[in-house]
Amino acid sequence: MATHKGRGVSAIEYPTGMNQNGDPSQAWIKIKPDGRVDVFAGTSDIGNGSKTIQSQIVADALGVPYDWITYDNSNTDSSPLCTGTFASRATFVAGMAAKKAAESARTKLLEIAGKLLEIDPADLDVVDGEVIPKGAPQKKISVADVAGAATWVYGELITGTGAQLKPYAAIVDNETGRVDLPPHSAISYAACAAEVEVDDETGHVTVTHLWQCFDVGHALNPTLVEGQIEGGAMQGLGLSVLENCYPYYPSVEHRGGQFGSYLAPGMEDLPQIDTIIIENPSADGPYGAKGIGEMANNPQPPAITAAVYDAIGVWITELPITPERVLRALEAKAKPRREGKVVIFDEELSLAKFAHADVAVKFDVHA
Amino acid sequence: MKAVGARLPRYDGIAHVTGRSTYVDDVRIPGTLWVKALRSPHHNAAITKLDTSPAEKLKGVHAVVTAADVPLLVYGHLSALGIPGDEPLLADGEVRYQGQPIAVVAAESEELAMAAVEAIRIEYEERPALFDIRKAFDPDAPVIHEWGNWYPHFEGELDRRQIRKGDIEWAFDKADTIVQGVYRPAAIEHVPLETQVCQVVPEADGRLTIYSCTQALYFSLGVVCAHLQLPLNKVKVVGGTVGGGFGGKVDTATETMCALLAQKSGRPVKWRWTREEEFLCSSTRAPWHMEIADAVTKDGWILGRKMLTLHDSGAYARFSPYGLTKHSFHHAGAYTIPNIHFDGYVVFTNRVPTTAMRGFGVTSVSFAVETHLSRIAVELGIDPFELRLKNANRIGDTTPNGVVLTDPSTVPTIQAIADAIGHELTAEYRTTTRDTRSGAFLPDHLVSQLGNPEEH
Amino acid sequence: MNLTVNGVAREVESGPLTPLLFVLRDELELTGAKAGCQQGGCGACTVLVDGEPRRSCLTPLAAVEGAEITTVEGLGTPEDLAPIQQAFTHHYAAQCGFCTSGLMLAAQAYIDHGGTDDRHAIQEALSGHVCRCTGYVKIVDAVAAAARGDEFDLTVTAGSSGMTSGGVR
Amino acid sequence: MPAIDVLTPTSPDEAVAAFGDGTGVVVLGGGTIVVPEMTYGRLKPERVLMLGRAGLAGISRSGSTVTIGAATPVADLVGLAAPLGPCAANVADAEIRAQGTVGGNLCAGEGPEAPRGDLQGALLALGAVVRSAGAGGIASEPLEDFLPKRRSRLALDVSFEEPAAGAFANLDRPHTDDYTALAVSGARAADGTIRLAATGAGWWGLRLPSAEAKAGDPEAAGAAALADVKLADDALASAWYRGKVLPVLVRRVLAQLKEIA
Repeated sequence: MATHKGRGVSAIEYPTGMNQNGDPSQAWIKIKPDGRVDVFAGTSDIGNGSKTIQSQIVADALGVPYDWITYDNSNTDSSPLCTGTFASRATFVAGMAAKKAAESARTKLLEIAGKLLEIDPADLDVVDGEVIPKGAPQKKISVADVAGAATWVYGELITGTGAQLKPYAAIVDNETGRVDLPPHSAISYAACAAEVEVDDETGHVTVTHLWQCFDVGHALNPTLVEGQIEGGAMQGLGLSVLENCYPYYPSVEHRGGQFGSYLAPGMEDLPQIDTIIIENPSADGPYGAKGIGEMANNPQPPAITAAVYDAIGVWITELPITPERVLRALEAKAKPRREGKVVIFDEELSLAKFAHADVAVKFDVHA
Repeated sequence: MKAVGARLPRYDGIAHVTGRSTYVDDVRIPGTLWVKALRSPHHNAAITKLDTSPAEKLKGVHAVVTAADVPLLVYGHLSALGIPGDEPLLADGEVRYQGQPIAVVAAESEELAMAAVEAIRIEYEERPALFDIRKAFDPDAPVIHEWGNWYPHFEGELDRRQIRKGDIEWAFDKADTIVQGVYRPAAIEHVPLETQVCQVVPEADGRLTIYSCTQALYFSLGVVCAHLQLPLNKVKVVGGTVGGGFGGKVDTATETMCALLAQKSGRPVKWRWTREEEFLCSSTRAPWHMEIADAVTKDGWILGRKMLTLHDSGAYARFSPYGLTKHSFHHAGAYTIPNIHFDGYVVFTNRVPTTAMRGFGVTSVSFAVETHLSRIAVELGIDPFELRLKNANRIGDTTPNGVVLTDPSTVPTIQAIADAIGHELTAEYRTTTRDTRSGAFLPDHLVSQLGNPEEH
Repeated sequence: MNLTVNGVAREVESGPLTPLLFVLRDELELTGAKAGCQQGGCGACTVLVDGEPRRSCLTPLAAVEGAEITTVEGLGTPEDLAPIQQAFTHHYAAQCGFCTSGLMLAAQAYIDHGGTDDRHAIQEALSGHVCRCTGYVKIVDAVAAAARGDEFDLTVTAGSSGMTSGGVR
Repeated sequence: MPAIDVLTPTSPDEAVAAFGDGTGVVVLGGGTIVVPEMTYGRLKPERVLMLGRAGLAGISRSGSTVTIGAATPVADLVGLAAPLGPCAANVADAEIRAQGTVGGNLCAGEGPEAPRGDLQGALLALGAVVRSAGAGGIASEPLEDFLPKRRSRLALDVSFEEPAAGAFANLDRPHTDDYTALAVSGARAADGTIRLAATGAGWWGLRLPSAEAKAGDPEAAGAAALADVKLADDALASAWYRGKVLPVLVRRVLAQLKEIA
C-alpha cells in the first residue's frame, strides 16, 4: 500500500445578490418611547446570522447599543418585502435596506432632538444612545429622552423605512449576452490550497488541510464570517470527495434515502482549516461588506481535484472523487489525445462519445 | 462601542443553546391533521386512472387534494424574469419524475394519512425515460417535456444562453496550444437538518396562516397566493427561523398543498417530510456537464475560451434558466479572457427537478474552469500560481459580457495563499498588484479589452 | 409509564413502542430534541438516558421505563446557562441551531465521562452528529473549551482556531 | 389501527417462551433497525418482543471460550481483541454502538440500501457458534448455518474460542451512521488454521474459504477471495469496486496476522 500526498490550488470569484439584480429588500423601524428600537424585515435567518448582522447594522446606523435592538422577521404581516435569504444577499442587499431604514429613523430622531435642544439637527450626532451636539457635548441628551418627548410632547412616532433595489440588468443582445447595466453587485474573491492523501490501493482520498483566503469586503461580524467560510469549506469538501445523489449518474439506481448511504460530511472528515480574511471594502455594500455566504463552498473542489492529480498523476474531473473513480483512473492511466496543437482530455466523458454524430458536430467545442 | 465589526454573539444564540428557538415543527396547534402525499413510483408515465374516493371514505380522513382542486395549477415562479411556468403543483395526467406528488391527504394521524395514501387507486402507463443529458439532443431520444428536451425560452426565444466576446477564431488560430477537457460535478442534496415542514391554520376571518420553513417569506407568499388566486392580504406567512436551507427551501415545496388542504378540510394541517422524502423527492443541486477548450500561448496567456454547458434540470425548469445565465456570466472565472464563445443549455431529464443551492450556477463553473487552469499549468509546465496571477482579473478588466471590474481581489488572495503554504513566487508575481494592467501584465492582445472603471 | 425528565417524575400515556422523541415532543411538549431523520442517522434527537447519550428517535418508550432523561431544557436556562451552553454560545457553535441540542447533550456526556480537550477524541465521540451548516471547527472548539473548564465571556464570541486577518490588500 | 402486543420478558426463559416458534413476532433489541422501519410504516408488527430486560446481555469467559449475550450492546465489544474489537469500533458511531445489539446485528434483515450486519464477518472469522431458540427448541450451530435462517430464530448468545491472532481491515469512509461498504476479518487459531470472512461482500457476512486455502500467499489469497463472493452494487459501492478492494483487504488482514507471532 502506498499513500500519496498532493497539493492543489484554485482562485475564484462570485457576485453578491441575484444575477442581473432586480431583487428588492425592504425594512422598517420604529422607536419605542424609551428609545429602544424595533426592526421589521422579511429576511429569514437560515443559520447565516441575518438577525444578528442586520441588528448590528441598525445599531451603528442609528447610534444606539446593540442590545437596544429587537429584530422581528417572523411574518409577512408586520414585515415588508424581502426577496429572500439566498444569492448571498442577506447582508449586502437586505442589510442595506435595514441600514437605510435606520438612517431614515435617525433623521427623524434628530429632527425631534433638534426641536428639543433648539439646535440645528445637522449639528447633532448620535453615539451610544445619546444625542450629542457637535462642539457642545455637555448639552447631550439620551435617545430615550428624545423618544419620550416625541411620544408625550410632540405627538410623533419616530420611524424609518428603507428599501434597496438595484434595477434589473436586461440582456440587450442575445448574440453576445451583453447587458444594459452591471448585472451584479460587489464581486467577492477567494483562493484556496488543498492537501490530500490518496491510498492507491483502496482509492480513498483524505483531505488533510485546506488553506483559504477570502476577500469579504468588511467583516461586519468576524465570527459569523468564519462560520460561513468554515461551513462552506466542509460543504466544498463534501462536493469534492463524498456527496452524490446518484452514485451511478446518469442512472437513477441506488439513490440513497438515508444518512447511512448519502455521505454528508461528518465531524471525522474535518481537515485542518486555515483561513485568511482580507478586507477590500465594497463601494456599495453596507459598511463595505460583500456577500460571501455561497462562494464559501466553491474553491475547494478544483483545489482538491488538482491535489489529487498532484498525488497520483491522474485527472478525475467527475465529482465526487470517490474511491472507485480513483481506482478506475489509476487503472486507465488516461493520457490526453494530441492532435497538432490540440490536447484533448476526457474524450470518454464527452458529449461526442454519447450523442449521435450530427449532434456531436453541432456541439463540438473543438477549434 | 461600534457594533459593526465586533464579534458580538448571535442575536438568537441563547435561544439556540437552550432549545427555545421555535422552528415550524415546534409550533403546537390543537386539532391539527397530518398530511402525506401520494408520489409517483415511476420516472415517466401517463396516469391512466386516479380515484381518490377510497381514501376520502376512510374515517378520519378530512381532505384529499389533487390537481383538479388547484385554482392555478401551473405557476412560473420566475415569471417576473420572463421564465414561463411548466410545473404543475400536483401531477396532472402524467408524472415526469419518481417522487412527484400526485395527491395529498389530510387525516387525523400520521398512520391514517399513510393508510389514506395507500387507499388511493391509481394506474399508470409507463413511458421511456431520459436520464443522460448527453443523449437529450439525439433524434431518437424520447421527448419528455412539453417544450422539448431543452429549455427554449431564453429571452423569450433562444434555446440556449449564448455569450460571445472578441474574436474566437483569432484566438484559436493564434494559440500555441489548445487544451480541452470535460467536467462533471454531481447532484448534491441540500440535507438541511430540518426537513421540509409546514403548518397551515385556516383562521376565523378566512385568512390562512402558514407556518413555513421557507428561506424567502415573501417569495412563498407570492407563490401560494398565485396558485390559490388570492390577494396577498389573505395569507400570512410565519417563519424566519429555519433549520438550514442552502437553497433548497426556496422551492415552496409544501406550503401551497397544505394551504389547499386547510381550506378544504377547514382544519389546521401539518406536513413534515420524512428524511427519505427529503433525500429522494426534494430538489437537488444540479448535475452539470461542461466542455472547455482554451486557446493558450506557451507562456501562459489565455487568449480565448470555447465552452459548452449542459445543465441537468431534472423534470421541470424551476430556477434552472436563471442558474445557467448566472453560470454563463461567470464562466471566465477570476481571469480576463478576451475572446469568448459560450453556449449553455438547460436540459430536461426524468429526475427530481434541480434547484438553487449554495453557489447556484457558479459552483459548477468554478470547479470546471479552475481545474482546467490547473491542467493547463501542467501541460505548459508553468507554476499554477503564476499562471493564475498572470491572467488574474485586474481593475479595468472586463467580464465575458463586457462589464468593467472595479475591485477584483484575485491577485491578493492568490498571493496570500502562496504565502500561507510557503510557495515561493518570483519577484514579478510576488510584487504585482490588482491595479490596472501595465508592463508585462498588459500584452498587446489585452490592450483593447480594458475598460474604464470610472465609467462603470 | 413512569419517567424522570429533567429531574421531575412524569407519568406518560404514550404507547410502549412510541419513540422517546415523540413522547418528549408531543406528549411532554419538550421540543428541544429535533426530528431530524427518524433513522438514527443525524443525532439531532439525542438526549441523555441515565447520563448516556441516546438517539431518542430509535428508543421505544418501554425501553426507558423508570429512566432519568435529560433534554436540552434540563441543561440550563437563559439566565443560568450550563457551561456547555456557555461554550456553544461563546464559540459560536450553533448556526441554524437545529443540531445544537443533540450535540450539546452528547458533548455533556463526553465531558461527564472524563473527556478531554483532545480534538480527535471529541471528533470521534461526536461523530454521529451531523451539522450541515457545518460548524464542526467551532463545535470542536466549544467542546474542547468546556472540557478544559474555561470561563466564558458571553458578551463576545471567540475567533476560530486557524483564522487570521490578512488586513486590507 | 390495531393495538400491538408488546412483550417484555424479564428472563431468558421468558424470552424463549414469548418467542415461541417466532410466528408473527418482531424482536426488538436496541431498536436501531426495527424502530425506524416502524416509524416509516414499512414494518407493521402484531407482536413485538423487547429483549432489553430479558437478561441476555453480557460477555462471559470460560477458559478460552468467550460467550456474548444477544442483547449485549455493540459498544461492549469495542475493547475485545481483533478482529471483533476493531470491527465493533467501526460500527456507526458511539451512540448507535451503545444502543444496537449483537443479536440485532446477526439477525437483522437486509437493509434497503446497503448491507447490514457489520459484526457477522468478524464472528465468522472466529468460527462463532450461535445458540438460538425457535421452532424445534434451543439449538446451537455455526454462524454460517445460522445466518440463512436468522429471521426465524431468536438468537440467545454467540460464543467462540479466543484466537491466537486476529486482524481486521476495512474501507474507512468516516461519516455518520455508516454501514460498512466492505471489511475483511481474519483469525488464526491456536493450531495455525486461518479463517477469513468479509462483510459487505454480499447481503450478509461470508466466509472466504478459497482465500483461506491460499492464506500462505497473500496475493493469491486476495485473488482467490473473489471466487467466494457474489458482489453487489448498492448506494455505497459498486460490485466492480468491491471486486478491486476485496483482495487488498484480504492481503492487509493476512499481513496483520503475520505480524502477530
